[in-house]
Amino acid sequence: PAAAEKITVGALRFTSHAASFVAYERGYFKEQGLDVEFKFFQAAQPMAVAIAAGDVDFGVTAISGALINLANKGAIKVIGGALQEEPGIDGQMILVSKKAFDDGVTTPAMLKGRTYGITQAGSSFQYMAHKIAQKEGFAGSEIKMKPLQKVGAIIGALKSEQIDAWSIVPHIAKGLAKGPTIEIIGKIADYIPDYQVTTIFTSADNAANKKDLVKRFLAAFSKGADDFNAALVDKTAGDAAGEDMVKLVHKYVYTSRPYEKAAPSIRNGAMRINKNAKLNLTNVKDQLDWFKSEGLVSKDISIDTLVDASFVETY
Amino acid sequence: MADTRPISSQSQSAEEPAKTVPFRGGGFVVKPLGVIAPLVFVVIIALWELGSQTGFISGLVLPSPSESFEAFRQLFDSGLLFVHLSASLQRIVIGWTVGSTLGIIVGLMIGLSSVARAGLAPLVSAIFPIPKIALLPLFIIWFGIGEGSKVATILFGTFFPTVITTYGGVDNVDRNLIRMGQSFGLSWMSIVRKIILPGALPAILSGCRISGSIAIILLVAAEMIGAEFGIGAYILMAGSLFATDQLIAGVAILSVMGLCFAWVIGRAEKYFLNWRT
Amino acid sequence: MADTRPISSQSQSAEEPAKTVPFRGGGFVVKPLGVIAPLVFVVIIALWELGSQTGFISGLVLPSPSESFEAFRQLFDSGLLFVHLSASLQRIVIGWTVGSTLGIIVGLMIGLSSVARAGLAPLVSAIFPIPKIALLPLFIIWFGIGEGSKVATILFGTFFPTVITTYGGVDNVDRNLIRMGQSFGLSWMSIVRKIILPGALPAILSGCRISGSIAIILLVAAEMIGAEFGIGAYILMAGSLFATDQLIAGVAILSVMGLCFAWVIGRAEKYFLNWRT
Amino acid sequence: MDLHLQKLSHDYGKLAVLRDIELEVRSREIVCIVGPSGCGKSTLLRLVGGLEQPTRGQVMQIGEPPAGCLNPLTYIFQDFALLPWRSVKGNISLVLEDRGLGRGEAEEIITDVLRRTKLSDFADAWPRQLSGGMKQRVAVARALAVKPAVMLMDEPLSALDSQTRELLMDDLVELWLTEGFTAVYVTHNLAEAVRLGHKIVVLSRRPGRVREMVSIDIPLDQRKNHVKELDDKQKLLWSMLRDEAMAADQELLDG
Amino acid sequence: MDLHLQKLSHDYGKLAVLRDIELEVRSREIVCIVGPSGCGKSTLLRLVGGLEQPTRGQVMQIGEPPAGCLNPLTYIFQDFALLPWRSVKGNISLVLEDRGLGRGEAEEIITDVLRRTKLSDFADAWPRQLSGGMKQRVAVARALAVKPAVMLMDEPLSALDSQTRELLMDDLVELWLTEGFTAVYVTHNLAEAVRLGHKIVVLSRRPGRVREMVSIDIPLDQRKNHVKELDDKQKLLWSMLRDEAMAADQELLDG
Ligand SMILES: Nc1ncnc2c1ncn2[C@@H]1O[C@H](COP(=O)(O)OP(=O)(O)OP(=O)(O)O)[C@@H](O)[C@H]1O
Ligand SMILES: Nc1ncnc2c1ncn2[C@@H]1O[C@H](COP(=O)(O)OP(=O)(O)OP(=O)(O)O)[C@@H](O)[C@H]1O
Ligand SMILES: [Mg+2]
Ligand SMILES: [Mg+2]
Repeated sequence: PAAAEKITVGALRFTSHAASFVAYERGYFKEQGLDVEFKFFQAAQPMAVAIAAGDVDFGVTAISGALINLANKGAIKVIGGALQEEPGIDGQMILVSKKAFDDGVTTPAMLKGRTYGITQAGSSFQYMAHKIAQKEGFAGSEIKMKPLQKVGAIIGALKSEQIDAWSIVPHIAKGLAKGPTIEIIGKIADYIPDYQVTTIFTSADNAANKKDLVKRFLAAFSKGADDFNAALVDKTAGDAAGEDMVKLVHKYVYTSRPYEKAAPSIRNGAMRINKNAKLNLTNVKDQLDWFKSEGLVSKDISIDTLVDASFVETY
Repeated sequence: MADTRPISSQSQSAEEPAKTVPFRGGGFVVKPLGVIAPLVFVVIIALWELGSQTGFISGLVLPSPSESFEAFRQLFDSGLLFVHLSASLQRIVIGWTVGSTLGIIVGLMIGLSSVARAGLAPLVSAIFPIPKIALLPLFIIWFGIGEGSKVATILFGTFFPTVITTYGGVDNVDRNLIRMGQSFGLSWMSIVRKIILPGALPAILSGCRISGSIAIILLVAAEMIGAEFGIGAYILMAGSLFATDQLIAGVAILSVMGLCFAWVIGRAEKYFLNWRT
Repeated sequence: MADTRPISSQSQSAEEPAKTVPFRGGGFVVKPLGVIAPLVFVVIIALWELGSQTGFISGLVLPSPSESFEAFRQLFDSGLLFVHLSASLQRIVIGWTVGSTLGIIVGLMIGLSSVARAGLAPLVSAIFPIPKIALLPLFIIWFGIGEGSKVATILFGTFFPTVITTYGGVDNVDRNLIRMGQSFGLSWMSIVRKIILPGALPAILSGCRISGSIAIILLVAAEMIGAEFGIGAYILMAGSLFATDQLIAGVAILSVMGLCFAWVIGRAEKYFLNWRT
Repeated sequence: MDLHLQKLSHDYGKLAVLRDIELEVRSREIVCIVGPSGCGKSTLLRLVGGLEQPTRGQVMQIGEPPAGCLNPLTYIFQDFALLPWRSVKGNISLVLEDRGLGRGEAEEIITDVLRRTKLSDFADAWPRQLSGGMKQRVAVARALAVKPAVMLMDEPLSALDSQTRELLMDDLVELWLTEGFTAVYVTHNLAEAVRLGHKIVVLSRRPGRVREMVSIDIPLDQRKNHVKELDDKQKLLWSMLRDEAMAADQELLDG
Repeated sequence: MDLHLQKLSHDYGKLAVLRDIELEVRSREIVCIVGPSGCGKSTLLRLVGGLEQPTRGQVMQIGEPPAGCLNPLTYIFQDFALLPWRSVKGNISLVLEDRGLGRGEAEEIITDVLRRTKLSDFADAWPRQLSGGMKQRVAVARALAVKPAVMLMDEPLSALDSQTRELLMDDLVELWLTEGFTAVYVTHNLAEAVRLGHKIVVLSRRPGRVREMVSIDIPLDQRKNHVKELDDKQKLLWSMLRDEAMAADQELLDG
């Protein structure tokens, strides 16, 4: 085969980005003739900008206002789905402070009139809160959003009982609920079935002009995802494979902690990564509509501006 | 040896070249040239607009000034501008005033007392470099998610540079003048107030220029914590939505705040330091 | 009127109270007291540990020093400490050096030339207050996601305060000394190098203290952009995982960096400013 | 109030500056100090004024300062030590503040000392706008303002032209006659010394020791009528100093 | 090199300082300037040295400076203007750098001028460690180092004791005899003026005008033998200045 094509993949050091790590470590990218170099970011937004600027080719992140606006500027396209909420598998959880819990907020239905931690207006946290309100039958604006920018800051605020509620990925939620000050009162999956948490995206240029490259990337990525799902989500591959997988992921995530400490967090954080990068277009549309209804993005952005559905199966 | 005092015959003949003594003084004094500053801004903005219009500057991340101005107009029309501005100004004014005042006091202590210097100066060196952003979670615990933590962020940010410039200024006060004060039996307090403080004032004002800018910078960090309104919150929002026109509009508001602040300090310098050449 | 010059009989009688003239000079000179600084740190850390142990300080957000030290030890054992440190140090050293040097040059220009002051000083006032974090997207576009944007963040952060302190220092140089230089026909360059620069040096060094701390603070912002290694990246990672022990360990590394930097500046002050009392 | 300097010695690091100065300054006495440049005269004044601590020996103060005196031991600095950020008036009012004087009283004192030093026109000028002599006069005015019991004057008239100096000397004589202050007066001008001094102390070159002490018994207000005697004294002093200088030169040649 | 001051006038803002100064300074001539404090003597020197621009009139420089002279018009400042961050030696080497002198040559000049001002022991001292007179000697040494064609001296010996002053004056006479420099010499000491001046200019009180010009024809190296004549000149000058001062006092009383 011809010399491997060099591409750059943006990543955050989270378990949710594990599919790329697996594909890299197990040579699936090589198989597709891709010479991958990772670029690590500390936040999703700079990664999106880097892709728009052409410094990075592929990335995985949640649908955010920034992503939609960048897509609207013709810079990027969503090409597939990654992390997926799924009933039966631990997904994002709804947390409340002990004080609120004692105060009667024992189910998500009681969140009406309570404060809710989010990173930013327009972040996925606000989307989740609004979906809870919608299903429980009150207006989203009746949950008081507190933008706190950083997950760490929200945790601090929740622990010190300055906000009442929050929702977060399972391994963090479980870790927090072990302490005396935080209670779990529900699951996001109950409110947003098939929530497409993260998506795969690339520059609009790649999507339009290097379709072959995109396909090869997705193929390798999916193979990594399959391994990951089998080892840690469905646990069909056996304990040894699970162990191997955790070790592999530990090369990238929680690197500064010893293996024994990192392993439980990695295991708890495992959520399904869609097979064949299938994309839940229905949910993505719902998310886009929500952004529009909140006035966070322009009303005339169509789903086609955001998503290029030609690469993967959508539903 | 005979005296060789010049007599007229020895004096230079009339044909000798005569020229005026060249002027070599002057200079090294900076005079205000009012026109240049606005010109510079106009030129920069015009070039930027031109660049955007011709596509030389990609609209991807840097919108044209006119787009940003449009975003600003929308903000203005929505009536939110003044809500944002007043929220931010209040935080800055309180945070900066308290931070600078404490900074000057601690700076004076470090500048005046060996014990305070030995104990506090290393603490300042150790705490100043800690990024406020990293400490946000702690700030929330300590100061809550209300105005407290926002003001505290700005306060901490302005405190440290003020301490450093103040004690630098105190160190630089002419010790002879202090001895003079002592020889006239001035009290310690008088010496500090009338000799050391005015002597350190140029450095303190220059420190205020810095701390003022830092206070404005920290608005964004401060308003990360549960702020609904404020220029910083507006910028954060624009940033997270990647609405670059709003982002630039917000940043421009910060710039204008910085210019106003610099103007005030400039006035203060004119007023307090008019004894200098 | 007759002279009333004292003669022995008029002089004070032996019973008059005699005392030594009170010493009123001295003071206002700060001497190094080496022991206090380490003591202060030890006491603070001990109190903190005690507070954590007794539960007075909740482990909620502030872990105990021993936990943090444990996290540090893990970092050390993993061998990543030096990877992080060397990555960060390189960025800081380059960014700070270039930023300060440019800052001193521009500060001198603003301090020396009316045109430069009129044109550049307002620009500095306008650009300094713009938060680097808000500009990260632009930095990515301009400088890419490699070392360029990281160094540029630090460079910009240190440039502006240095400019301000430098021109403040230049303004404060005694104009008489400059006239002296001119009267001896020193070249413009010599006057700047030998009179203005040394005269502004105390202010410049005090500015370096500030810009150094700011450089360390900005590590975190700089390493938001595609940084794999670096103390800032480590802290960000810890923050996003809410690993407070690692967070504090990272912050402590920054503190130590700040202390080392302050020590270096202290040495430089001793060396360059030993002509002061 | 008398001063008694007892075996005063001072060193700056390894540099021996003063050695065993033994001197009595009686109340209402003007003691002039002359000596070669760098021999320690200013240092001696600083020791007497309590601005520096002697390496050995001590300065005793015997008796209480008279009432109404705001700052018993007042220094006129050789380098003027004016605050550049205060006007002429402000530099004088500096030493009057915190003394419980009424505003009117302080104002009066300032006007008076400015008039006496012929600076009334420059009350609002900044120090940088003054000539050398005018700065020195501000320093003198400031010292006069606190009605000192003992004045420690470090070449207080050196930057003044002869006629201004003459006038200020007359002023000092007048002041001494009416108020009878005590003074330690460092000068390089032997004419000044014989004109004002009750006692003239000649210091040797560094390290400064008391080389000679000359008393002049002519009352201050009659000295103008005794030009001849004073001239003789001046010549005597001059020859002593000359010897000292020559000895120093010799030393240089030998060493 | 001659200097010709033509109808020189200067104002600081509204303050008239100098008026219509007309003066010729011939090559190898020492012109002494005396006048009351604040009359504009330092200002006049600054104008001559090109450090300030006259409001009206001009200073002409006729002829070229002699070869080997590093800084034709050299100023000795009344307030010394030493760089506090350079040692005594460093303050002198400051004015020798950038002149293309070899290191050895500069070193030689520095050693020489320090010896002549008796500062050899203090080559490495900081200015703050010097006595007033020593600072003044550093300023003199620095000026001598550049071998000036015209020296503009603003009370260069005022802070010195009489014998050091005497020695430095002898030194100046010697220097003048061997090298024949030109000088404008501001002084308050009439004895200095009659000792060194070929011409003595008496300025009136502010605004300074040339009130009188006195020439002394006795060659410099013979003045010690003409004590009587010089004494008379000095008395003459003194009476002129006295008149000026009395007129000023009168004005004050009237106005
Ligand atoms: N920079 C300045 N700004 C305003 N006025 C000044 C300035 N420099 C000097 N003057 C004024 O000009 C006048 C003359 O000053 P100058 O220094 O020339 O006097 P001088 O003859 O040298 O006096 P002295 O013998 O006391 O040194 C003084 O009244 C002084 O107040
Ligand atoms: N702060 C200091 N540190 C070190 N040495 C000093 C200090 N102050 C003065 N000296 C030295 O002490 C000696 C005496 O200085 P002092 O100022 O007392 O002399 P002086 O008699 O007043 O001379 P002058 O007549 O020139 O003013 C000088 O040799 C000087 O170098
Ligand atoms: Mg002295
Ligand atoms: Mg003068």
